[in-house]
Amino acid sequence: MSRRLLFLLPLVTLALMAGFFAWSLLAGRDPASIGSVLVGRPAPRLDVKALRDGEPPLTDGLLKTGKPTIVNFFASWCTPCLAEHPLFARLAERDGAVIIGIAWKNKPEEARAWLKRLGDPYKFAGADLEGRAGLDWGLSGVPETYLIDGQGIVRRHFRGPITERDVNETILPFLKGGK
Amino acid sequence: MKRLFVLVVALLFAMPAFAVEPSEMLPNPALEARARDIGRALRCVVCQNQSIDDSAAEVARDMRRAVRERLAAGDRDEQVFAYMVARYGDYVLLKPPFKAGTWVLWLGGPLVLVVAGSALLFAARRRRKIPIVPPQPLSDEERRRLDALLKP
Amino acid sequence: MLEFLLALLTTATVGALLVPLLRASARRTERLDSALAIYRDQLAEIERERAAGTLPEAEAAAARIEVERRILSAANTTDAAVHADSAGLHRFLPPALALVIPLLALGVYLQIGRPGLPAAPFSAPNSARGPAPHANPNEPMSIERLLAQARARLAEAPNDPDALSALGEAMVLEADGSVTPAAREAFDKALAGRPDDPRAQFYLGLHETQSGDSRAALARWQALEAKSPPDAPWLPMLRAEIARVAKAAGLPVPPSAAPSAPTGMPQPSRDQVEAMQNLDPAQRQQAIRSMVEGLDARMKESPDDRAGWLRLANAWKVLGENAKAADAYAKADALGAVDTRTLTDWAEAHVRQIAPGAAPPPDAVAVLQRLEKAEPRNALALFYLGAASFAAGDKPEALKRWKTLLSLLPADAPIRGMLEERIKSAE
Amino acid sequence: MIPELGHFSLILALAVALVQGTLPLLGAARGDDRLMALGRTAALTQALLVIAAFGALTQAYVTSDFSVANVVANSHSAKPLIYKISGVWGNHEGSMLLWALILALFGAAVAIFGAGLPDTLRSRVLAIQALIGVGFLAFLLFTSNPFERVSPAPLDGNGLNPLLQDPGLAFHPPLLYLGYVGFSVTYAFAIAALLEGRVDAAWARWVRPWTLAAWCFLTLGIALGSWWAYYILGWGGFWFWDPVENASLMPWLAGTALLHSAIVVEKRDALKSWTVLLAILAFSLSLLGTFLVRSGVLTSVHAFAQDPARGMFILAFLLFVTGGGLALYAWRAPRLQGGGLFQPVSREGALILNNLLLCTLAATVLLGTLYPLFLDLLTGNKVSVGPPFFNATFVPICAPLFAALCVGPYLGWKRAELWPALMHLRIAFIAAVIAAIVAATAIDGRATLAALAFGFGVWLIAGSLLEFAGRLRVGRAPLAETLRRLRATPRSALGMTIAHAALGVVVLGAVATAAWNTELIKTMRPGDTASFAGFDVKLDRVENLQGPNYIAERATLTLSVGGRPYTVLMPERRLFTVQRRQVAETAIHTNFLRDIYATLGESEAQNGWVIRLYYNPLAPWIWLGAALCALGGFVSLSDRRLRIGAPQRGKGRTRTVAQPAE
Repeated sequence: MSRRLLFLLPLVTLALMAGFFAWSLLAGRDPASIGSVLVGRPAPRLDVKALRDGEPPLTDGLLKTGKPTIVNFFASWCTPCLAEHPLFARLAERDGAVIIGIAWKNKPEEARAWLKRLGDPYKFAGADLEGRAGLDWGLSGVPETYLIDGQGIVRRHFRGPITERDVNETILPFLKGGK
Repeated sequence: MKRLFVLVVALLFAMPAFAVEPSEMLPNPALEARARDIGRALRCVVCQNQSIDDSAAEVARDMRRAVRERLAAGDRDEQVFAYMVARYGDYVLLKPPFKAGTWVLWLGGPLVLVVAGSALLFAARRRRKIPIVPPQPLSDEERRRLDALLKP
Repeated sequence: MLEFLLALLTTATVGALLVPLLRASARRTERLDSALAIYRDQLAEIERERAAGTLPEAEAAAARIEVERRILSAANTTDAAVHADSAGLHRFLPPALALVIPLLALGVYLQIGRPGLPAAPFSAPNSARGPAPHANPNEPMSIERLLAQARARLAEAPNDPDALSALGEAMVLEADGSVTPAAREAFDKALAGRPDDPRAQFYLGLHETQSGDSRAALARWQALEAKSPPDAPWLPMLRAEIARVAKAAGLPVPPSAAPSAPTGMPQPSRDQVEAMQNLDPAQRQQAIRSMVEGLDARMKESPDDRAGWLRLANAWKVLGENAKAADAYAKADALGAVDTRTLTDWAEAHVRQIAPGAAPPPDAVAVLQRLEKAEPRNALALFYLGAASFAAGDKPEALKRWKTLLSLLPADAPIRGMLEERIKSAE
Repeated sequence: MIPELGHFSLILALAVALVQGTLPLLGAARGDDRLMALGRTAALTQALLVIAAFGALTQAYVTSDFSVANVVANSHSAKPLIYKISGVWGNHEGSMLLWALILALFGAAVAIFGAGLPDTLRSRVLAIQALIGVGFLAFLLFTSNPFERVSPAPLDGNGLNPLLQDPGLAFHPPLLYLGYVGFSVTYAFAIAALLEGRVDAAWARWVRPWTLAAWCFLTLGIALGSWWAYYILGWGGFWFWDPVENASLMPWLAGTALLHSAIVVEKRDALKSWTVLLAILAFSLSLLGTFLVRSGVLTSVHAFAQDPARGMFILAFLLFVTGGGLALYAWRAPRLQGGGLFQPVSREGALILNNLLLCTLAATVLLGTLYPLFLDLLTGNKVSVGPPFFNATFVPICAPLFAALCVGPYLGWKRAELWPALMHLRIAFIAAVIAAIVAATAIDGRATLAALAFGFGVWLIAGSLLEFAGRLRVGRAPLAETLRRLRATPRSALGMTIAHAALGVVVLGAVATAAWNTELIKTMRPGDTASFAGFDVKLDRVENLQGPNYIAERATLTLSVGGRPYTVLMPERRLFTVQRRQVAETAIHTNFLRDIYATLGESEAQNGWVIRLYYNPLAPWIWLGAALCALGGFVSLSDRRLRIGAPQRGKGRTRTVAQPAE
């Protein structure tokens, strides 16, 4: 009997593996997504120069205001950033969201020109020319967006551009509930 | 759609396939050698299975610079790895740490070897008791049949 | 030709399959024969090795016996093979195969194949192709030029809705498809002047979907769609956009925007449309152009398709290929006289080719005259037919037309001054 | 019209495959000669039809027929002809068509060369092959149709990934697929054997050439892929433990194990059910590789055509083939009677050890490749499994494998003594120890593991050659005797020696390149000099070039030794205009003992260009060794014994009558 079971072993292994594969395919899992270890933890250090002339540098204080904050890394050379930009414009204009924009590896004058042309939804804008802040935030590229609650804890993280669905299903409830 | 954009991001980075640049290298050869070794063990987070040492991505460059800054500041290798793990998670380590979630990964291969090997040894010990005798010669009847079969 | 070759291929295939079935009997290789050949060789090999001295005598003997026992056991387990050449099956099988294979193959092929579609091997047109055709985007579509043109027009008429829309569109193209605040302002102003301006409506809808309000965008676009004439050149694109946005937002796709049943004309497939969304403006222009060229090629094969010619004519006109457009209108007209509205477009295609100050050529005159007949007070017809009469030396006729036109023009019309000057010179 | 003919041929091939997959099976079960004969005809017909389809697609590529969607997506009129042709399989649809083509060609090969096979076995093998073909053809036609058309045709195509515009691409996939698909024949033989309930020495002999051929092609395919990565990716690495590479390594390991275990079946009538299992696994792992690459379950630099619908189809197919095979195995294999007895220390025992280690290696690779996926699904944790992991787990298991490899051939069948075998190898052992010590002291001084591995390489070469020399009694018998013995030696023995020694060559190349390479990364301006690995390097100039579909910068580097010019290297950096992608074109100077490898990097503002130079000792040996390894396989394949088996005809019928079953 045990000998027969031994002959079944390959089949059982295959069934297990196939189950995983089917699960993986049906779950719509994106193998390229790498998540973020920051979610649930206090937001990393924030210390970047201001993008706009004459403004003070951006510091940690901006993240612990008791109000939910959105931190968005962008760059003028990034096409997906262009796609998500109108959504931030709307969040700032219509929903009064506090959005901190950080231009990542982007010449400040180029970022400023880009914002001038497309509209500037950022309450605070920083310039991370060297990508140091990006590294602290575990950034892998732009755009990436972090939702930070009033206590300065990172609650959500989006790698890649946010979409209309993200806005309606995640960001707006977050802004209202603060969670 | 989202996937498409991620792809676009990936393509943006897939441009020139060059890695460590001379400008980022440390003047101290011993430190630089350590940096290269660490770089080879850290994964570029936007590439597929490339170490930051091999990758031309912007992030990989930042990470290489950070590694060198930490080393220059006197960090030990483990501290540099911890610095990266704090930002990007275990995902950045090309050699996963041995812990609860990965012991199957680390021990799976050796386990196969040990279990199958000992099963085989066990079977062999049992078999050793059966003496290997030279095969019995064919009987006359068998020989006749064989000749009939082999006759061209 | 294709039909013949398909039939030939099918026949050959079925024929090949029937050969062994129709043969009286097949030669047969028994398992034991095959196995014996192997075992004989194994015995021979043992013998060779023994002779070469690589195999000790005792081991050779033992190995020999092992092989011999294998032979005996192989002979013992030979299949008690029933040689059931069942006649019933073989009567029925050849006709069944001859029927099923062609039916199956043709059935599948007609579902997924495109038998009518000719091959389109690349042949370098005009030979002068650079190494990178995409690198030189269509000259007339350069964004800077579009912007400059629109600004120039606005300098003359600051509230011209058409120019405002054109400016907005150019700004959108400049921003890689994003509707910028400045562009939005232009479109809003255009709508203030002309509430139904299709371009402004389209791009404002695009802005709405880009800023996360797909519902509003769809409402706007569907209203635009309802108001558009059925042969409006922007309709296919608009419908494709409606479908795309509705799908992306998880809203039901309105029936009009769902991929329409074949109307005898090639519609861009959804994949093509989606693929086009991903192109940059210059590439998109190129793609649109190549689609139109494809339609052109298709029309040469089915020259009796009047609706097709009209669509092609509109497409060429939108692309600024006026000569080609005029030609296509003429083809459509030959299949059935066109209506007044189309006649206007046709005439426009003609007169846009005319150099300023020159007289319209005869084919343009013919169209203009038909237009004038249908619409005696049509400005286009009055102006250019006047010019034609003037060139032909018939000054009174020219003056009559131009004066009629002058009386019809509003006091602030930009061409008024030029017209008055011409009248003066004719007098 | 030609694309439509190709399309129709493919559909007809599917219909023929359906016939071939059913009727011969019925024929074999009922003993119906004509239905069994149908299998051969159908296999040939199917092959011709798929050849026609493949030819039609190639024609569409060559003439740049942009009414074919696949051509539009992957070709461009300005592409050089060779890459138009290789572009046929440089994309998902086309490469699947190549799969189907090779599958059909293998079917035809069984029909043609399988003359010596019993009718029942051959028709079952052909039918199972055809059923696999049905799956592939249906996959092609219904999810990945290469003959999809576009109307109206666009003006020009989108080009081909510049990384793939390379001679390496022209041969790497076809060879790899010849290997993958070759195992389908082995699989079909295993399933047929399970259906018949009979696995014996004759069966093992019939399968052997097919396994060997598939293995040789797979070896060459992997080697070519590794070589391609070495020179195109631009930093001198040759193996990256990328999922796609792993996907080809797993069937190779299983195939290697199969090759060895089949010998036991052939010679000793033992290990039957294990061999059948390996035959099923070798092909299943090939399919698994295809699934992993194309479903998007894992991402990889190579992964193309990621589409969940296709993924589900391949998964279902994988389940059907592997699951069906393994279920049949679970049901029928326990009935296979084991054959000859043997002691643990014996040739059989050595081959079992070989199988155990090879399968452990395959399991390690499989686990490492899939573990990130499993962990992510189960816990949401993301981990990476990369080269350092595999170096830490895979390499140690290779050590006992290499150690035992030289000993095995000295052991006799059934029962043997270990000590005399080891004594035969003492010279090899001494050579290996010396090599390791020399490597550790002279070259390295610190990386003792590399030195040890180097010693293993020498051990493999010396041990294999020593065994062959002993077989010929070189130096212990007159030359005439040695020559006579050489002539009498079966080709398979010669092939084994070549393949085993070649493995040593690969090990030496890999160890030396990985452990003892030197590099120079420097920003240089024209006229600048540097010294590197004993050479004086001078950057003469950097010039702009115009290629057929790219523009390039080309550097001219002169290497000289002691003032005398040695060689000129001209690395390029190409910008492909259609795709706007940059590709490094490396320049390699090789003398078969080492490579000097140069790439041209970015220009750094005013400072000049980044020049990278690598000195890779013994690097060419990696691929030379792999090619030798495959050569060993081909030599073994040319053994006359593998060609016999055509029995005398016409007596079968009478004999069955004369010899009723007892």
